[in-house]
Amino acid sequence: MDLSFSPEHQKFREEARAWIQSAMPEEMAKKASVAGYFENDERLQWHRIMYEKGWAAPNWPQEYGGAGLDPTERFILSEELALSGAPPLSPFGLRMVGPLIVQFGTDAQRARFLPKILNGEETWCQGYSEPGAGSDLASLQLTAEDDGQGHFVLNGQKTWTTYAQYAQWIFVLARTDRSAKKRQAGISFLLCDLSAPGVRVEPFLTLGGTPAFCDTYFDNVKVPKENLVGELNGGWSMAKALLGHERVGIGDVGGATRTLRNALRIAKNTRVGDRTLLEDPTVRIKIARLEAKIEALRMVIYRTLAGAQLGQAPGPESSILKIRGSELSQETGELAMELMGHNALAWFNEEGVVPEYEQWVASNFCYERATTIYGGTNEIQRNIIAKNLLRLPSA
Amino acid sequence: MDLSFSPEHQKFREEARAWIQSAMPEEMAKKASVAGYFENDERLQWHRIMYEKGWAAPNWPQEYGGAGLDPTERFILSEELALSGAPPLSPFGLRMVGPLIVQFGTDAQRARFLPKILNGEETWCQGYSEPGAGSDLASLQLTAEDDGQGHFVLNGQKTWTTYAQYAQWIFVLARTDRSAKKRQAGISFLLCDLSAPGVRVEPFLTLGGTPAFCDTYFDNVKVPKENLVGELNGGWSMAKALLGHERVGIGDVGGATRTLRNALRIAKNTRVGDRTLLEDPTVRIKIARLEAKIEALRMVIYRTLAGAQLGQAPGPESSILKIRGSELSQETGELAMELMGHNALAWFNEEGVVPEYEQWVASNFCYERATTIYGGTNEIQRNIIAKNLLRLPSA
Amino acid sequence: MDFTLSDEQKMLVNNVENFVKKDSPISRFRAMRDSETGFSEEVWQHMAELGWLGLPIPEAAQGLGLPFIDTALVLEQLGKTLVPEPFVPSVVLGGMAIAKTGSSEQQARFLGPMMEGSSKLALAYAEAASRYLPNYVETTAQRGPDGYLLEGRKLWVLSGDSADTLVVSARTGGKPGDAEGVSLFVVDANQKDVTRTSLKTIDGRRAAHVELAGAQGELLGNEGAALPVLEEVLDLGAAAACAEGAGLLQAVFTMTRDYLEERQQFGSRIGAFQALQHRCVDMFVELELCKSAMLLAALRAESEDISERKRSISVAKSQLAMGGHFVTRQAIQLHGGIGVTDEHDVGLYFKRLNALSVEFGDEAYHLGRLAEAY
Amino acid sequence: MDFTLSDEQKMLVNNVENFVKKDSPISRFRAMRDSETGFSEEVWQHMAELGWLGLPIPEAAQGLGLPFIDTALVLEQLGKTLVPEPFVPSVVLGGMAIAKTGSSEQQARFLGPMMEGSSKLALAYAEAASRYLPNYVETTAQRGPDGYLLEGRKLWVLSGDSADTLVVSARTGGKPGDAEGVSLFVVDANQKDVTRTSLKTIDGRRAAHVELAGAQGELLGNEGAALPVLEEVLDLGAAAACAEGAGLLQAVFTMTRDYLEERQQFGSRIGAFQALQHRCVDMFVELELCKSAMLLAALRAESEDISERKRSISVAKSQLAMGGHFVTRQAIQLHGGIGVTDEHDVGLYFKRLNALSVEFGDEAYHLGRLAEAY
Repeated sequence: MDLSFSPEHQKFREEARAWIQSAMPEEMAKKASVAGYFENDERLQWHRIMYEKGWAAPNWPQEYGGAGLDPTERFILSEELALSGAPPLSPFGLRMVGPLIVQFGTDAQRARFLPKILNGEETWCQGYSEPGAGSDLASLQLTAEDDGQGHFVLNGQKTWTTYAQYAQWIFVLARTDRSAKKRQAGISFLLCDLSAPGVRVEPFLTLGGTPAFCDTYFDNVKVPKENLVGELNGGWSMAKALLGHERVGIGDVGGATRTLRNALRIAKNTRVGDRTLLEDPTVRIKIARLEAKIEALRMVIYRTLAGAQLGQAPGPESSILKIRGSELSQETGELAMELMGHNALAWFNEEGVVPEYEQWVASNFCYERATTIYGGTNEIQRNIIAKNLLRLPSA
Repeated sequence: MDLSFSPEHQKFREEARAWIQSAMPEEMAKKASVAGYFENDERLQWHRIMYEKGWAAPNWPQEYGGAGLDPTERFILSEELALSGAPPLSPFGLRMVGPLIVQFGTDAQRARFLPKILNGEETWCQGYSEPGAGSDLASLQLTAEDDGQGHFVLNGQKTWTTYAQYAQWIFVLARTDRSAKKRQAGISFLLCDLSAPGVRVEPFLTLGGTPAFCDTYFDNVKVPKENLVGELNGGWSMAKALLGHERVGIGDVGGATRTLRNALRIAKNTRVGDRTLLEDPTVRIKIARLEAKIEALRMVIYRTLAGAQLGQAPGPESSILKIRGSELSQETGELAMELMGHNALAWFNEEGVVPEYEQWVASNFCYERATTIYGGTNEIQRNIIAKNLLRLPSA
Repeated sequence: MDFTLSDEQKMLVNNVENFVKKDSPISRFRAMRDSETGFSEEVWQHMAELGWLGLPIPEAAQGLGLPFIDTALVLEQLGKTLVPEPFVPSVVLGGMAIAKTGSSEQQARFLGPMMEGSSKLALAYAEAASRYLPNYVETTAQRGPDGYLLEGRKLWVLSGDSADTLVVSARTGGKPGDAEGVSLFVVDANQKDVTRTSLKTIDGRRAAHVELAGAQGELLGNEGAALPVLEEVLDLGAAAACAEGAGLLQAVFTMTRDYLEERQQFGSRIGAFQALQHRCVDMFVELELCKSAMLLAALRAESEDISERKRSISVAKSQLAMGGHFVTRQAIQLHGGIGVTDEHDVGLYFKRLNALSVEFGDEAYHLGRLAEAY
Repeated sequence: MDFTLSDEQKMLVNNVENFVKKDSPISRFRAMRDSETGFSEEVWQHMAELGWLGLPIPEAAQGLGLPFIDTALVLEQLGKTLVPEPFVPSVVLGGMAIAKTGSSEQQARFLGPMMEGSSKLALAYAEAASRYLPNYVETTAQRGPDGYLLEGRKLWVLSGDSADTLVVSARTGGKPGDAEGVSLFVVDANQKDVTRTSLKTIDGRRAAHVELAGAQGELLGNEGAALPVLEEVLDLGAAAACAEGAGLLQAVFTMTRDYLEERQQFGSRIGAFQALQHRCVDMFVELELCKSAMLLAALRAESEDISERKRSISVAKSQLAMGGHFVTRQAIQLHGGIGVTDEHDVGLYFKRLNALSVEFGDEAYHLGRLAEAY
């Protein structure tokens, strides 16, 4: 057994870190250093930089433009990106629909869509959730009727179509067979151009005050039949596979680590009378407790990763990553808020009202409430683990 | 609104406290001051002292020997007793079967049983749980068959018949009608002499290493029919009423308060290098957090109490007492253990190995795991509150 | 002990309840938070007319002189829909500071207009290094020919942007951290040597950073002896936060319980799922504790026994933080996706609770204060 | 990174697993805890014959010289049925202390018999005011004509009652708390100036308080320079506790999961109740974290980078305390009534976890040590 990264992997980490530092434009680096909120054009700018480097889609097969990295290198890259605070690339094309098209798409679909996902020319969003179908995705109501003229006609609504306002395409789960007996049957996976007539996107603010969410409405929207991915009425299994991808969230402690480092910075720089906040043993122990929790989870990730490096499927230990990773994202943000004292009151004021590394803490803290909800709530995760892994009896 | 106790009630508190101090024999007082474990004869001794004072059964009607105290006086008395560390009187006669006989018993039963419960001549134990019927009491299997000669004949087993080895009588729930459709029907409430032929009591140790628990076996044990309390096959509603009594646990913060005071004492007297443990801010804050939790719960008790003083039924706030009270009993014990450091390793050694106020901490800490289980597990409590109080939908 | 409301209290609570329901549903707060001051001048005047702004102000100063519990009962109702008018800053903080320290003349001059609605007060005590400590005052006041001149920077003055009159703590002697030497001053917020930066806060309200560059101040009470009063007023603020918090938590709890009953997933109402039921019960436990603790705070806020007052306030305020964070965070979790949007009201409660748990000392501060007795 | 076991490791684990299943089920521990020493001399000899007592001892001292992870893997298996023989005190603490400090002659003299099973070692470091600090040594050692004479009182020496040879920390210079001046000595436990009180511990094992009244001691290594080694050995002890804890938690988790599947109440297997399912999942989460953290501890226990070693050990040991308390407490809760009896095995695991979380520093100590880097 060996806990250290190989010399090659250590070298890769150093290179990745150095490249990220050098590749980031000055303004972006400044925001990254204080975990700021990136605008869409900044995210696209970084996408293009990553694309030029060949790292936009580390998980793709090399023939479609993947980075040709092994699992550990991919992990190192994602960890270094998270720690750097670089803008996160939109996952909907690169990590979700892209791999799906690779796996289930036709050659024509691959040729049409993959290159533009890779180079950032076309941005995607995800059309899964509906107002009445959140945790219970199988109850979705968006209909796709065959018009007999080569199209599916979409009618209905999707919600939490994150960043749809900036996207060109959306992938949706739609009901193509309303007579199917099982609710999961009769659902298909379709690709829809957001500029098609009848599509309406309405952004709304998140709890963090950022414009990340949208409702997307479909009013007789025509989708050419060649935009069906996989089997007709066979969308459910593909959707589940994707959710699995989303759930692994293997890089999650990168964000928590970063937030905890920021908390430490806040404690160091916050004066309380004649001392700093960090001199308070109760503060030190709170930081240390989260450090211990993060490092313990990091070891779980390492175990998963070492397995992946050997080509093994993720073991049972990986099932806890989403639950604990999301909890730690929240707990680190909660601690940062606590340490800020009165500054935790600040909400989208001008620069200088609070130190720059505190500027985005409250917004992030609020938004992070979503991490225990999206990609399947933690309650759903527990149901899944109880049933599939622990094999506990069902009611 | 007024948060203070009336001058009369304050006076009662002072008197009660002074009397407890003066009435307790020296050896007992010493044990009480360190929250020690009392042997059966010590508990009986204190019972007799309380009986002479007229305070053995504060909740009973005065005509049967109750203390004639109002609800607030009863609360004050129970709080002062808990704080003093005096031996707890056996609740099975005084707080459980006694009130039940008062309410549902015949005059003959009252005359036969109440006086000896009151003066401590006869000690009781409770025969509710069975190995297969814990939380789900309605599934009990102890059978009581009518022998046509004036007896019920008991066959089966009860468990957690706490202190049965010291008791003369047991009250049992037994199945008198096996054909009843609803499981709760067909159950009767019987009083059984433990010296009757066919009764076998087998004590076993608790997690705390004390001999509090017993299995009690019944092999063709004859119970005269006059020992049926209430209606034949009508035992379930009475049993539920009793469980309610047990659940209120209104004096619970007395114990937690006492344990927290002991934790404070441990922190004051434990040296860590050149300082005391109490000089460590992280320790202080842990104690303070539990103090805050206890005091918040004490206010809930006060609200319940003030209502009772006005003759009102307990409000919704009282439903949380069992859950939070039991949690605090455990959390205070956990803290005391933590503060003891290596001394938390000690288990039933001779005096002097650890300070006397640490002698019983580990045993109590272990035994206190039971408080979230007995009288209906906290999970059952949550089910009840969810259904009856919050009226959440059922599956 | 007696926790029943008097007829007068019942009527008062009833009036506020009606006002909240009819005139100030949560939608009004939602609309106001994007306005310049975050509240409605019209509603403020209405509150003045109803006499609410004089509730805790002593009769000697022409207030109603009611015990603080009455103010707390009002705030509990106002908390239910997050009524945004600056009641606490103007009445409880600024108002009570002047009531407890000002001469009769000062009380008449400052409190009269405040209660009539023509003047708004605010309390400026926090500074860059004070955190929640009222004695760590670095702002100074020097006696000059025409009164005192104040130099320093006050932070996070609640509703300090819309107030015309500030009550400011400044040091007339001693060094930061000393108990002696802290004085309170009335400062005209509109004078030229006062510079205010209006700030948005997480709960959709406003505060101000206040720069005092030789600003004129009028001494309240005895020079250098104001710390005990300042502590008392901040404890009133904490008790007010507990009261508003209790109402807030009741509202967000009810909203969540109702959502569990109404929301369908997997062919079932989600409130039928045992794991969510138990979570809801745990929220209820914390809610009841916060409600009880708020009574403790309100009834002891004016206790003459200072250590008893501080202990009660600190118990209640740390309970509010512990219980309130749990309840509001779980409220969002149980609402699922819609809970993390700005559209749904549950988030408004979540954010307000965050502000209430910070203001007048957070959990760690109050636990530390409790531990001072050990 | 690689977490696969080598063939040798697999064989070792397999051997221990078989031993545990066949020769040391939990019933053996239950029986042993009421015996005089709490363990079986026969089993101890068997362990010696199998070569286990030399696992981490360097080859130079005739041990197997295997990396500490191998010892951890063995302890993980032993933890599953709470195997009570004094492996950690004798091999990991006493043994490794001598291996790291003793001369070749001393190693041969003390470790040879230990590995053969004819001598047992124990480490005496804790004192009345030391809590978990190895540098707070009040026991003194004075150089006399025939070696050193030790004066002082050592507490909670694990298995100190049955050991014949003690490794004792004592001060040859400096004052309590100093890093310099701490020395380690080998002390014959049976000499007349050593008085031992045998103690029962919560986990059914034994320890001793040791009174040293001018006891003869033989210096190990350089005078006054032993603190780094003592810290290293205590970190090995902590890593051992994490390893044993991981096995313990796996066993108690499986026991609980199986109970949920088997126990019927309300006409249903209780494992079908969602609230209990989720609790069980939360236990599983903590179990996995403890298992992963134990690997971190074991693989870094011998790291040459001392700060990396300390950090890894402290992460794992605090995770063991946090996760272990949760898992074992919930294991009892989910067992219900039978969980709080001395009859059921779940309580044995609960108690042992309490001991493991105290020994070699509790959660607070290790979090404090983590924070030293801030």
